Amino acid sequence: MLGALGIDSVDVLFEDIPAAMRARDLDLPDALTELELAARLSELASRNRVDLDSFLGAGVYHHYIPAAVDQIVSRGEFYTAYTPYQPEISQGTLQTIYEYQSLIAELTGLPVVSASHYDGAAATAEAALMAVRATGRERILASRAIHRQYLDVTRTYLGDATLRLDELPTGPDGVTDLAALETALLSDAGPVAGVILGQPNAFGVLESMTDAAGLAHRAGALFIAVIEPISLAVLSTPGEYGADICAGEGQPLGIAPQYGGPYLGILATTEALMRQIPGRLVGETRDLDGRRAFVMTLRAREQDIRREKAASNICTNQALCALAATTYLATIGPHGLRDVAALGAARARELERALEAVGAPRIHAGSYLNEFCVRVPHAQQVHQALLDRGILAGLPLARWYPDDAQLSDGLLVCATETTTLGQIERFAATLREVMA
Amino acid sequence: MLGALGIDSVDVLFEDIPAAMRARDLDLPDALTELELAARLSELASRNRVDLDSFLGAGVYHHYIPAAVDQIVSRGEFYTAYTPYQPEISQGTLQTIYEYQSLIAELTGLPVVSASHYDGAAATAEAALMAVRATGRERILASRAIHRQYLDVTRTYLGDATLRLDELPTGPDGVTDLAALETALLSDAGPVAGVILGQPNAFGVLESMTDAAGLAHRAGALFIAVIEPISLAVLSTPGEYGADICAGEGQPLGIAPQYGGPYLGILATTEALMRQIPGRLVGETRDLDGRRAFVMTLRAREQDIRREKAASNICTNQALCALAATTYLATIGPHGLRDVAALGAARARELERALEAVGAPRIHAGSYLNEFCVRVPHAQQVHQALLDRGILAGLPLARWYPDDAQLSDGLLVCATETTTLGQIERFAATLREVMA
Amino acid sequence: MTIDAPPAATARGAGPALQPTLAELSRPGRGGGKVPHPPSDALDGIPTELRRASPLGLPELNEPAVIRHFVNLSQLNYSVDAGFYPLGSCTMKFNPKVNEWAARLHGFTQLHPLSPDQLAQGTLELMFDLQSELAEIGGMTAVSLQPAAGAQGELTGILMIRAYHQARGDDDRRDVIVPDSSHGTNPATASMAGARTVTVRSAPDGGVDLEVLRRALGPTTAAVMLTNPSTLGLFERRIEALLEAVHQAGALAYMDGANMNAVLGRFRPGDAGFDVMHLNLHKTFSTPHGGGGPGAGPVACADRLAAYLPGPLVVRDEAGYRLERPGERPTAIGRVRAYQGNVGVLVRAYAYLRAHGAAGLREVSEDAVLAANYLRARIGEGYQLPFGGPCKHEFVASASALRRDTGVRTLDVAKRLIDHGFHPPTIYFPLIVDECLLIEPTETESVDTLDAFAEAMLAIAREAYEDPDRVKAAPSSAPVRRLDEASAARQPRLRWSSAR
Amino acid sequence: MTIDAPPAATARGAGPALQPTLAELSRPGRGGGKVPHPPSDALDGIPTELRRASPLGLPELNEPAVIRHFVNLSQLNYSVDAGFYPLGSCTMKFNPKVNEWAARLHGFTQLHPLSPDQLAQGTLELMFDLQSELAEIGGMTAVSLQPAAGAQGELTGILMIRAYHQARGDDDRRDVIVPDSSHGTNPATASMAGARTVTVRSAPDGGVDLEVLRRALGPTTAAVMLTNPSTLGLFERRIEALLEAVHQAGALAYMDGANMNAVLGRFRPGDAGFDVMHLNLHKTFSTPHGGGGPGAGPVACADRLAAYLPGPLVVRDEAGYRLERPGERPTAIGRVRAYQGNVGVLVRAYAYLRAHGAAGLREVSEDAVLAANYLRARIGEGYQLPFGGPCKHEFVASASALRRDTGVRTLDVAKRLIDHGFHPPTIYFPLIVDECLLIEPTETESVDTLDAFAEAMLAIAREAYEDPDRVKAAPSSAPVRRLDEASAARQPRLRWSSAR
Ligand SMILES: Cc1ncc(COP(=O)(O)O)c(C=O)c1O
Ligand SMILES: Cc1ncc(COP(=O)(O)O)c(C=O)c1O
Repeated sequence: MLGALGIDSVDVLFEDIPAAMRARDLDLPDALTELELAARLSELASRNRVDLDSFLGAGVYHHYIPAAVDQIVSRGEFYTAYTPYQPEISQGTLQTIYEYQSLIAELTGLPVVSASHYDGAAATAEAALMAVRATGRERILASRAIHRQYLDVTRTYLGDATLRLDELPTGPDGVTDLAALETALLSDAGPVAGVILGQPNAFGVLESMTDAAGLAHRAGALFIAVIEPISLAVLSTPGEYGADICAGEGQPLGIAPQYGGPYLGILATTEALMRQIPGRLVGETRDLDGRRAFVMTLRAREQDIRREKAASNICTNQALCALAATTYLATIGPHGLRDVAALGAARARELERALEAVGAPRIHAGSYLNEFCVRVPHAQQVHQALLDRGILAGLPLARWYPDDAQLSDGLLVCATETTTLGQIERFAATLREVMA
Repeated sequence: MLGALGIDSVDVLFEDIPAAMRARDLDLPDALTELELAARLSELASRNRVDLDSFLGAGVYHHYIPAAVDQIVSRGEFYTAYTPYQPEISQGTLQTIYEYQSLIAELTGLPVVSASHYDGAAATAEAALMAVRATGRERILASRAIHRQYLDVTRTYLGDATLRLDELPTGPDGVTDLAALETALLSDAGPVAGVILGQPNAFGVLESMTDAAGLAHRAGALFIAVIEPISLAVLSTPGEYGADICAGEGQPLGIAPQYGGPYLGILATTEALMRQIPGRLVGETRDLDGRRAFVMTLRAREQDIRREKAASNICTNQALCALAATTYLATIGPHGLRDVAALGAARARELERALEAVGAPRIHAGSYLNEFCVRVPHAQQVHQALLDRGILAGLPLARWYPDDAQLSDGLLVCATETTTLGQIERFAATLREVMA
Repeated sequence: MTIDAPPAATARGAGPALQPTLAELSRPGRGGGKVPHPPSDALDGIPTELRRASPLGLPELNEPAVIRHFVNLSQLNYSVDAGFYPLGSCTMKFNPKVNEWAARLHGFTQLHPLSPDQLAQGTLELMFDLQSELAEIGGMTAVSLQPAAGAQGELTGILMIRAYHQARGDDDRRDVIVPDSSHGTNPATASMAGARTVTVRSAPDGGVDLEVLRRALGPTTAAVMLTNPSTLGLFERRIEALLEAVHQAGALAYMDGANMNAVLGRFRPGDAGFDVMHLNLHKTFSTPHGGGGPGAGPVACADRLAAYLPGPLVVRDEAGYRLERPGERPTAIGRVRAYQGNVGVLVRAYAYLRAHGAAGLREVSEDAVLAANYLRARIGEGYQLPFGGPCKHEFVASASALRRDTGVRTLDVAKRLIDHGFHPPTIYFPLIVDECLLIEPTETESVDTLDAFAEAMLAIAREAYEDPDRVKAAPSSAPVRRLDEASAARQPRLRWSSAR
Repeated sequence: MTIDAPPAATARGAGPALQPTLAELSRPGRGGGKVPHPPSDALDGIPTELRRASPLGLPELNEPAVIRHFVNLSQLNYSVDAGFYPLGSCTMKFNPKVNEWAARLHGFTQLHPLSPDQLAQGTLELMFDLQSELAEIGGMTAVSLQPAAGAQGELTGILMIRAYHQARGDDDRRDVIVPDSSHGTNPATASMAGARTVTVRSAPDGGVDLEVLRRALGPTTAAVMLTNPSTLGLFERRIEALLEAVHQAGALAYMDGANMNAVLGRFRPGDAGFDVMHLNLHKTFSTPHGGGGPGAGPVACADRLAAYLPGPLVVRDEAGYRLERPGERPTAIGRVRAYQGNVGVLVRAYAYLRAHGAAGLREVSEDAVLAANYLRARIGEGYQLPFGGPCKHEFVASASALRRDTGVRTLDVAKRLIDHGFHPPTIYFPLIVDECLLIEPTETESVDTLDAFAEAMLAIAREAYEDPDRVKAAPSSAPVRRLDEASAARQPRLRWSSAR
């Protein structure tokens, strides 16, 4: 190629970099052959401890992932394609996104679903910004009982300028204080764009979403639900309780925990808000011969077309994770999904009984699905002692809620369909031993 | 479907089974859901100990398998197809088999390669039967230094009737005794159809294949080489030393050890013997429009056409393993293959030095590539003691050669490109400790 | 170098394109980076005369080229994962993905076949359980998992029968009787085992002709090999009399159990009196076919043959599971495989068994037989059905009337099915049926798929009358049209020329 | 239910067929067997009013149907694994397979993001090393691996810049200046961060017009965002003066480093004076694009901004590696992700980095730039090249003459490329070039492929003169022809109707 270009060194092609700015040699570890690289990476992977009996959830859950899911997402035709800009040769990606939208619409009861956001937290933040855009208001109310990280990210996204986020307190039963919500909606801190509650909330407790939605709507605010998708197989849906937007983490739908990502930010809304939703949308259409086909649509909301007026800056998203979720839902089916949700609930009740019996009772009275908080004296030390015995006893809450006395000795624990009765027994027995 | 057939129970369709012969309910373990099945299989897999530093080879080797290989053989389009009876929709399988044949021809120096046999042992047995067919003679001479299991299988295949297999002795240097071969060829036990030697042989020692081939040919016998394919990157090829047939185990070419299979029986021969070779052959041809395409050919040798006159009964073969080998060779390339062979040899020489230094010298004087026998007093106990310390010290030979005093304290050890210097040091140090 | 395939350029949009060969893609200097370089003196220990003299002319490619090559080639294949594959006699059922996952578990794949038993307890337990469960399914006493395929299972069985007769001094029993409907591996196996093959004509109903069989049986008969259900998809109705005749003649009965998918939990060959059989795990137990293999063909036998099974079997004692030791069962016929069998295939079959259990396996056969009978009825609307029903897991149809009336042959029908998006059935097999189509839908196909296939078959039959040349010119939509098979055989080109 | 797609029957032979939707494939009672059934009282603890009232109308399929559906859909896609994908600005290089293997290792995938540090030492070490190595590549001090994509990296960087100005009491700096050639995410990011976007016109040579920029800079300027090399594939030649002007105005310089594939080991933005940048791991470091994502967009910054990086970073102390604790770096702008980032993507990027080392990375850029310049010269034989060379990793061409002479537009050229077996380049972007084609070959393509692509482009140009309607009717060989995008937007149908 050098010859064809009439040059004798590739250096010629880099002469546009000012001499003063040319880099010195990079100081990086030596290149490895694939054999050596594989050994290095195996060794790193084996240094992680993933063999404990884990009761840790808190927004990310260990679910069984059918083998079919990995077979599909490992297909090069899917994972080495990019954004389907050329629909004629991208019907695979386009149809799976359309199917994803349809499945999540069915699950959430909200008809308009975007093709994916970075994660549940970013989707929540985008939902808040969406409420701001849709209402022209600048204030968001969010329950303190949505995941801490989601609150953090939403606050980061809202920035420091004109937008503001106020937290709503929870009562001793673990449920968001709706009286406080009512007061906040009427306060003179400014009209509220959106109210955000989680279902189940960050303590695993179930909220009165219908009531909260009613209060929000009466004040002209949008109601935003932060959901966990598998729970929607059995819990009332955002569509049913009148949410305007729902956001959530799609990780439970066939995506491994992998220390934080890639995950799947779910974002869904009503027909009325369709043109406000950020991110990709795929729609059905026809080709010149009348064949059904799929295409990216309502593109005028996106950054590459609208630039500074776009609904969001999102470009690369989490499409392959959406494909994993689509494959997961197609494989597990409606009955399977209900079984997953209900079996997790059943195991969690076993867990509650077992822990209570050894002196670790629940903290909150509110009902729960598959995750709840227990009180354990010296929670942090007990947690460490259990770790040493091969048990990951959920999340110590003091670190995340340092100012909350009720939670200072709290552990947030969960069960899923992968939790065995044997693990529960061992947890309880070991806890008794450690606390003694 | 029952309705369409006008029956109300599927039992009607089984009435052709005589009543007296209908089976009672099967006594099998209960069905498992996929989640439970995955847990059971993970548990079984984890019960195998594959974390030791292993110096065990003896015909099956731990080589690095580039990740590309598994990506390709995991494609449903390849592994869920069957024999390419319909070439118009099987060009994928057909072309990869043609490529496999071409690559193995290049490696072995023999132009006609069958599409795969069950394993190296079955290929050796088929080679022996092929020699019988081609020469009309009924006696096979095989070095005792081909893998014991290959001798066993060949003996089984030759049956007990008219065909007979005689073993050739080896000298103290580990090399097949060519004087004995000469004598055997002339003995009055009957004319010899084929002479089989391994290269490297079962002790890791390199044979004088050219000389052996010369002797065989002079007696009108065919010469059959049992080869290890990676060694052919650096060792003289069957084509070069005049073998008529070569058989070998293709496992080193990108196939995991998996406790014995599936592996890849390599079988190659000369143009002259093309119509004698058992198993599938794929050839190049054209379609009606003149496009190059591939098709199964010379099918008149196969069982589905020739029935009792077929060259072999083989039907299902090891095609996917041949695909793995094809992908492996394409990925690793000629330079890479040479590196694999030479690096194994280099590590083996380190291993020899290290073991010799702690008092475990080689048994044989013959040259070797990457595997050799060492003498260790109380080999069997030492082997067990090393196992307890996480080292799999090759193969104790006494079990396989109970009548051979030279080998009673022998261990057959090997190194490959995956063997690290650290492992070699630890082996030697631990051996010293254990022998003390 | 010329690339005869159409340039990649013209075809991708239109579906997968033919590909150049690896040799044509090779460019000097490409590749590398997979393993470290050896020291330069690595081979100094090898005498020159033992070293390779000819250049190692393997193609040089980098990983992107390799991946693209094989991904594109794969798309030229028809596969069960992409469509209906009613290849009779082959049981192309769906291959559950969890089985693939399991077979790739590090603990299974990295185990060396000569590992001491203490390191192999996981795989040994799996094999032990599988031996027992296959014995239960076959109604047999003992099982060897060694054979790599059905044909190797047959060879094993016939060698066991020979050993049995010999042990009784019955040296003259060297004949093996097979019906003319039998699978080609049966007679080929007999020959390979050094036996004389005696072929007996089938009765008009497709079953064994008892009279003919009785006449063939005698003091030199070692065994009768019976495929049941047969390759015509029929259960052998005269089986009681048949087995009695065989045993009365002092011969043993071998059952080719490749078609057990039809009768799981309904019929146990051991109960019925068969002495030995093989099972095709790659058919009945859903291990994938791999473009031709690997499979596994375990042999199960009744008590009186157990002593002859090839070793090593997996046994259990106080210390756990272990392989039989050399010489432990001295009457064994010897190994048929270097090691323990196609273990990766066994893992998949074990997974399939455990996923189904007794009731599930019975349902498999019910569904397979129901699907076959349903499809048979539908295909019968336009094709001949030479044998009465019900069929078992597959059935034979014939295009003889079509051929007579229109000149369109079974081969043409098959090729035209490709244009309709289906893999053709097995054709011209069994050899005893004129213009034969052997169709096996399997239990994993939906009625929608069966209907779509039947519609296509019937549409082709109509088209044969209206526009026979169109059918004869098929396929028109596959990556290639019909091939010149004759010149491929006349002047075989079995590899690229090594001068690159 | 009607299935609008052509029946599977007509198309498989001819290449992949359009597929029915999952809903259309659904049949009541299918599926199951994946997880155990719960006890019947499992949900008794949930008050009725909190339970789902509407039926759960998900499709019911069994695994064979699911696999076949997605396998067939996948074959409707064009992908890097199957062909050349010169999508400008996207760096569609080959994705090495060992990286995929690594990212799927059990120890990596099963690690919960809230695991105590002591359980996460492997991943933490990997992330720590990756932070350091990316900092070295960028010539920066510190790196956050949190951002999930380039756009999120941009948002992070602009928020950091805001925090920096505010910490200095410089509250009025709310303007972000971007050139009109910038990637759309740049202005969109500025708006999202609450800034005012100021767009400046590019100079005729494609670079920033210094005079225009100087006029735009002022006391309200928070930052200038510069894509370098630019989306025109040009290195910003006036970069020294430009950075000086920015800093003199008291503003900070953000570099969109999505195009670092052009200058690895040749140019370190930190050395040059940029204050903060992001890297697109899914471009430069070969992590696959996933049909739209996921990627990762780490942010690297110079010393003065390190305090503002979002937490938690990975740090090392006596006990090993750990995440920063909440509040440990109080000036941090806060999280932008719930957890630590797209770790699965980071594993792949780390593998890529370690496979290459310093010399290898430099070679990557050399090869990418060489390929782009070579292809540029070849494409120039038939298309306009609006800017002078050399280009970096990509280049802009224009079909303006073609349009003028024949009416064939860039869109038509792109669609016709599909018939030639290639993925079209990026078109009509950057917006500032008439009939724009943005072409990025990447370093992993061979000269054979580049030549084949160039030939196709030139053939299309010739065809435009000879038979323009044929070009305008393209593609003719893809699974579908051109789509009615207008009515898709007018009456959006974004899901199947839930009444099945
Ligand atoms: C009835 C029957 N018997 C025997 C065989 C041979 O089995 P294999 O192909 O596994 O050797 C087959 C299949 O091919 C078969 O269908
Ligand atoms: C120059 C440039 N900047 C920014 C981006 C945005 O990156 P991402 O898609 O990862 O959000 C892209 C790519 O899409 C790009 O090419």
